[in-house]
Amino acid sequence: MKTEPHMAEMKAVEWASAIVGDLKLGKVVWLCDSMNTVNTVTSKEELCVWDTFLEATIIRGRFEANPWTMQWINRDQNYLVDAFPKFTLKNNFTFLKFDVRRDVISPCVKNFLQSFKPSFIEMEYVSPEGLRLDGRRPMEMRQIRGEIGALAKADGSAVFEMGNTKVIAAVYGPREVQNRSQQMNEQALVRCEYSMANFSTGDRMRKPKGDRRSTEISLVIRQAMEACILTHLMPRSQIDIFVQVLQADGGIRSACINAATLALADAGIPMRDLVTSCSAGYLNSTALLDLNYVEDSAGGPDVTVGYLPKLDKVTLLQMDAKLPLDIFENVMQLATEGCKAVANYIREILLENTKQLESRRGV
Amino acid sequence: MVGLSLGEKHFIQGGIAQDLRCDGRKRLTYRPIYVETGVIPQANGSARVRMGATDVIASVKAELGKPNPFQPDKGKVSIFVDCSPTAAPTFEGRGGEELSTELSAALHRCLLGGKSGAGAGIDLSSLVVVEGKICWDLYIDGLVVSSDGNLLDALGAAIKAALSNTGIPRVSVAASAPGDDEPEVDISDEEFLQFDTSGVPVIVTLTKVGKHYIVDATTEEESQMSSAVSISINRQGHICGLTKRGGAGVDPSIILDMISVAKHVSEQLLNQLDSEIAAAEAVNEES
Amino acid sequence: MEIDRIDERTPNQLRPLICSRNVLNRAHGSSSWSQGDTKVLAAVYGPKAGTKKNENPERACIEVIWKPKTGQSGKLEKEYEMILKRTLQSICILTINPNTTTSVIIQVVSDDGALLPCAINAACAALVDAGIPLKHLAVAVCCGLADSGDVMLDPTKLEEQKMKAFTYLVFPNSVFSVLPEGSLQVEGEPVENGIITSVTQGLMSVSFKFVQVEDYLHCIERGRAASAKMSAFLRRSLQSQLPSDTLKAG
Amino acid sequence: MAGKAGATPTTYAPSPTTQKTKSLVFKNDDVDWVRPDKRGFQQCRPAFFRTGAVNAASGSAYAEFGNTKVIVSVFGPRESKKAMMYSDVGRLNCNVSYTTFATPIRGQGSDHKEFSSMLHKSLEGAIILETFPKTTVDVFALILESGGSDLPVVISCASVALADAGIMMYDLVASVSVSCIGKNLIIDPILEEESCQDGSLMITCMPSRYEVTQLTVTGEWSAPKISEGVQLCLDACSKLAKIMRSCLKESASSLEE
Amino acid sequence: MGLPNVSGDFSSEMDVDAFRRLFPLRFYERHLVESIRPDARPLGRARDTTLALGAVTSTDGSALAKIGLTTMLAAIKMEVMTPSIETPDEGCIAIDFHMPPICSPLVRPGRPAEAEPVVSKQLCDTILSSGMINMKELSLISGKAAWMAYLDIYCLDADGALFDAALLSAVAAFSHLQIPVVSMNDDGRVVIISEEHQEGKDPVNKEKRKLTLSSIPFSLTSILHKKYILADPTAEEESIMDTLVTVVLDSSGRLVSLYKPGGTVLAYTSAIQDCIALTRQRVKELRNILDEAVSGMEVD
Repeated sequence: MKTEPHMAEMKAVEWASAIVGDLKLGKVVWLCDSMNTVNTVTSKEELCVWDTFLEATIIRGRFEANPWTMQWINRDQNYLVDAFPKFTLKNNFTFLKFDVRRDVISPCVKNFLQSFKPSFIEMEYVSPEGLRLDGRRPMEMRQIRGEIGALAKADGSAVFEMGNTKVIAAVYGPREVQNRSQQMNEQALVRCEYSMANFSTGDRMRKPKGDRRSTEISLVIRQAMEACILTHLMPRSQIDIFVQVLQADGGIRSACINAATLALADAGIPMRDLVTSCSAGYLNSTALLDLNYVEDSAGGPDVTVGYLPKLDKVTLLQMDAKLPLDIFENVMQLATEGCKAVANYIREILLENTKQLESRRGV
Repeated sequence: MVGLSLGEKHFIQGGIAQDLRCDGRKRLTYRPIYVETGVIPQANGSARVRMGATDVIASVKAELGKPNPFQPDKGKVSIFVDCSPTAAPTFEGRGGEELSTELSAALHRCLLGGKSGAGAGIDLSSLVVVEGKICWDLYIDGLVVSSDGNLLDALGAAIKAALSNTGIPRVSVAASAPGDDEPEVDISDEEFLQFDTSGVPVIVTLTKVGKHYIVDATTEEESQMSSAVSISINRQGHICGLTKRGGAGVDPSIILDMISVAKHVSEQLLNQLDSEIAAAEAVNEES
Repeated sequence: MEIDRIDERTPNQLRPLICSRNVLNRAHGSSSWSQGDTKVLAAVYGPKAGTKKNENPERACIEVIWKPKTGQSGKLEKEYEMILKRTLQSICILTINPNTTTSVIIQVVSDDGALLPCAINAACAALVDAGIPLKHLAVAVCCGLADSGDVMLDPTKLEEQKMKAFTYLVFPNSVFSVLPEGSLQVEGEPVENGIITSVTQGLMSVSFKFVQVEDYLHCIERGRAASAKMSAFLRRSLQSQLPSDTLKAG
Repeated sequence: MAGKAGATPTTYAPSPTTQKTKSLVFKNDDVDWVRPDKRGFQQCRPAFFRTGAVNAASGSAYAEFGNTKVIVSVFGPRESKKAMMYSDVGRLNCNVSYTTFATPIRGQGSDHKEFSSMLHKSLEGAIILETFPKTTVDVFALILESGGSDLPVVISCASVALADAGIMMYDLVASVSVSCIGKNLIIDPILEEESCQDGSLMITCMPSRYEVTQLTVTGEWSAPKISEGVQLCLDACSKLAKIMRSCLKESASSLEE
Repeated sequence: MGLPNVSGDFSSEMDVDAFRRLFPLRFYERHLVESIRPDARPLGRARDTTLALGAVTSTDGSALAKIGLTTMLAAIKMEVMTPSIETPDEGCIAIDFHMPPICSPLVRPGRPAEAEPVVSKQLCDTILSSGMINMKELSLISGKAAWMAYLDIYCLDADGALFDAALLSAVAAFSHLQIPVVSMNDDGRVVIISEEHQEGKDPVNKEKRKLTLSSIPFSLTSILHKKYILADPTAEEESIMDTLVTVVLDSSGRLVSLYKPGGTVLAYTSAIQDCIALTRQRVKELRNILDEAVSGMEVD
């Protein structure tokens, strides 16, 4: 399905005019940035557009029935007019039919939706048929993929993908402590640095390093990994975990922890158990597993769980926003189930990897 | 950084002198180049290039902006390189910054031509939407994921591949008053314009070890260099930029000789790269 | 002569002083000092081993960190840090703990004029609380100069803005001495008349003849009188808390 | 950083110059145009060097090429930073910065990282680092006024300052750049010429040893043109080195007296 | 350096330079007794001072001041701003003092010197509170456009008495300042009119090309040490004796600032009066130097 900008505009106006008509608003001044649309709607002459003939007729009918006027507005002031119907248009018509490509939602639309959503309309994250924006079921996880030994130079490395989120992790160590003052005589020093590539997000980031968010995530990853590494076996040494986000589409923390686990296993660092992580959220009165970026930025609760599958213990639990206790339990349970699924997958990869190593060495 | 024993050093130097390097290559042979395009779906164009253990990703993002008042008929291109700590622990924190800025500056010099824009690999005037008012700003981001020498050539190749992969949305401009500073534009979601990347040069780095120079040096070989010259050369065999690394002095005639060697190497590299890119694009089309 | 002040003080009247020591648990010494609505918290850590680069290792080093009420520290804060550091250096006996650093951290709680003097007083009390060896105490006052040429002590922020000039003065406290009267005099003036620190802002007095900087001298005179009162207060407040210290130690 | 106490920096618009586009002057490809300062294409600006500009430094020099004015101070050899590991050769540390008023449009006066690393690369091959193991020599440059060819001037000036500080070197380092405008190569370009150049070539070399320590090229060049540019620069470098040498000789003889 | 011999057994054989390094304070005190300083100055004498105007051509006003070896380069760039609503017909001055790493071995790149913000602030306070510049003269069109004068002072060589040299260079830069002729174009932007062709547009500031500087401030820093007062100290003197007093007087004799940040020596009334008297003398000298420099410019 091919949509010309002009067609999109007309569809948007048609759609919006239906809503405005339903709301029975009186005098409405419409602002539109497309001169063509304005001309088509306001002109009294015979319609001569074929691609949007239907829309144009409907709109004209509604405009005649109501005390509405339409004006042209400059591009830089029209986000509000332009963005909202366009986005919703895509949600209703095209979104489910195509692969979700985040670049389709331009940043201004995203900002707009974030700032105006509550006062305007309840966004629909789960369709009546029980499908999410990217076509998943509420309890369905995105495609996950892991790859061990992605980097030749690191002691251990891994790539982990959850849907469109893609993270690369490298482990260096155990090795001599670089900064003598940080050396610990009883256990190994675990360090972690998280960084995002400039191109990882939809709108280009300018200052990726050392901001508060990345410091916080570094800390979360470090704490989660430190809890499972048998640090007491490697006193006076240092283990560095570097996590690089290549693509960000929600669930970054989880993907980072999963990648780090794989990389640590690849490096042969002794661990109590594999830490796996998954997130879950709660939108439209439904618990959703493994939120993507759009769902994550909806502002609803987002529970990230780090889980030790063999010990059946939770090592990390984070949530923002508020949630009734009983629902929280459900959501957390869902996230934990996700963790278990990830754990199974990770175990499979590791086994596969070990088999390969075995065959290489043995034969 | 590279801890090599005296014996290893001699081995590397001796191998180069005998035209048989540690990994079996000759002095002027590149490692196999693997190109993957479209690796970053959010970007307008992207590519990943691997040469041995060197692994880099380049992405191209286009944003609408205002042209420089001194060059109203040209778009803007900027190149940023980031060295991920995954490549080496020394890049942790701000540790990679120095190398990043050096690589960014070198790429800038090698790919974007002179101040007036002459000799640029990308035709800057093709980025203009409305002269003096709207143009595309291209942000080229390079990320070094793994490093085993010859980063500059790899990044140059990755950027070339990413540019071939880049589609810039078609922009239609509505008629507006001439005094209007921000004319009304409509960005198409479906139609994309491809770049002509035949003019984008390749970068050939010749590393001088002892009396000889080698291409595509690994980290170990780089640690033995006295100096290295990176030359960017386009299809016509014209030099589009040149930088020298390493402080040791070199006789001018040697530099001129290096340039002619690089020119020779670049022809093969260009052909190889072009076929790799075409193959990668074909894979993309299929999937 | 009588000028109306907003809070109906007389020109020579200071705002009520409150000083309490040992207000912070983890610091080696601390104090809070308030003059009216201006309140400053001072904490002292140290002496710690080693001095910073570019400092004389043969003497004790003092480091001052000024934390503004809000925001980041800028030029003003850096200047205050420098003045405070030099002022404290002059009252500490630096030869006792060579190659050590004592950190003084000043946190502004609220600013209603005469901030720097308030901070100096707080820092001085905190140093005493930390048991840092001092030659003598320092007492700081702010003297404002109205357009009419009248001097007002310890102005509030509102008053400071209306003044044509004001000056911060720091004096040593009066020393009780067993030595015969006059033996502690320097050039015919008692020790407590010497100025440790002086910072002025705004234009002062046009003078006609050779050495006549009347306004400034006026300020000094009034400042000295006030500092005597303040030093008495400081001494009292430091003494009153001593018994508790001994209790704590025991 | 507003001057008025408490006042926040208000919006300020730089005053634009008259609407005469200077770049048009150069754009013609014919050979007849004249350089803004009436020099010949292959004529350098008069160079002036003076040593001992900064007394606090171990060695320093001031250079003035037309409107380009720079000061370089050399400190050391002195103790390396504590974090540095042991090294049996000396270290060179370079820093180049502009004053806020150096450029036609007021800048931030921050460090120029690219120039700093270029300066480092240009000098490191000329200094006998083995003569000061474990220690660091700091070369700091400040560009007081930018009048074009800033980096070559800084490099040449830095080598004079190093000589003034008594740091052992194989040779002086002289640096010259040429701009390519249309078909012409012009040497030692000024700011206006640099802003509309099609390409540039900068060489730093040790003239007596006839060795190139640094070479950068931007823009599109054919191979013969490169060798022409290189030759042009090398010739100018050796002339420049003579001026630098005579300046050093002068200051040495004035010391003896 | 004909220093009469030193007491003490081993120091008598010692080289003067070595003695100076090992016992700097004793070295100085020995000089002070003789009322002379190691650089052959009497205690109350400032170092040779020179002033050159127009050192940087790319600016609207600049000056290079040298007091002894201490060298300061000050330059002013004029930019246009929209004046604030409270003061629609006043311009603004922004003063910044920089100590680049070239000026002293103590300054390293990336770490600004401790003195930088302090001197910056002091200069700012002094210049603004002296009332030397009438901000109204910086106005272009009331409420719409006014000048923002960016004054940047760079220390090129630091050898004591930084504030004195910085203030002198700042004041000189202001007296050298030539405000460009400008007019308002159709877009409401202020543009410069070149001297040769003035097509149509009327300049908005035909008369106000120079600032009238009333009551110019000058300063003198002195060291108090025991009963001695040393005017205009060098960096060495500042590092050995720690009590500094900076007095700023304006040309009509008013006290702009008396700055004594701590120090082991207490200042009594007589010492303060002596410092002020020294400053008064120095103001006369500096004024002559400034006048000469300015008139020298006008002749050219």
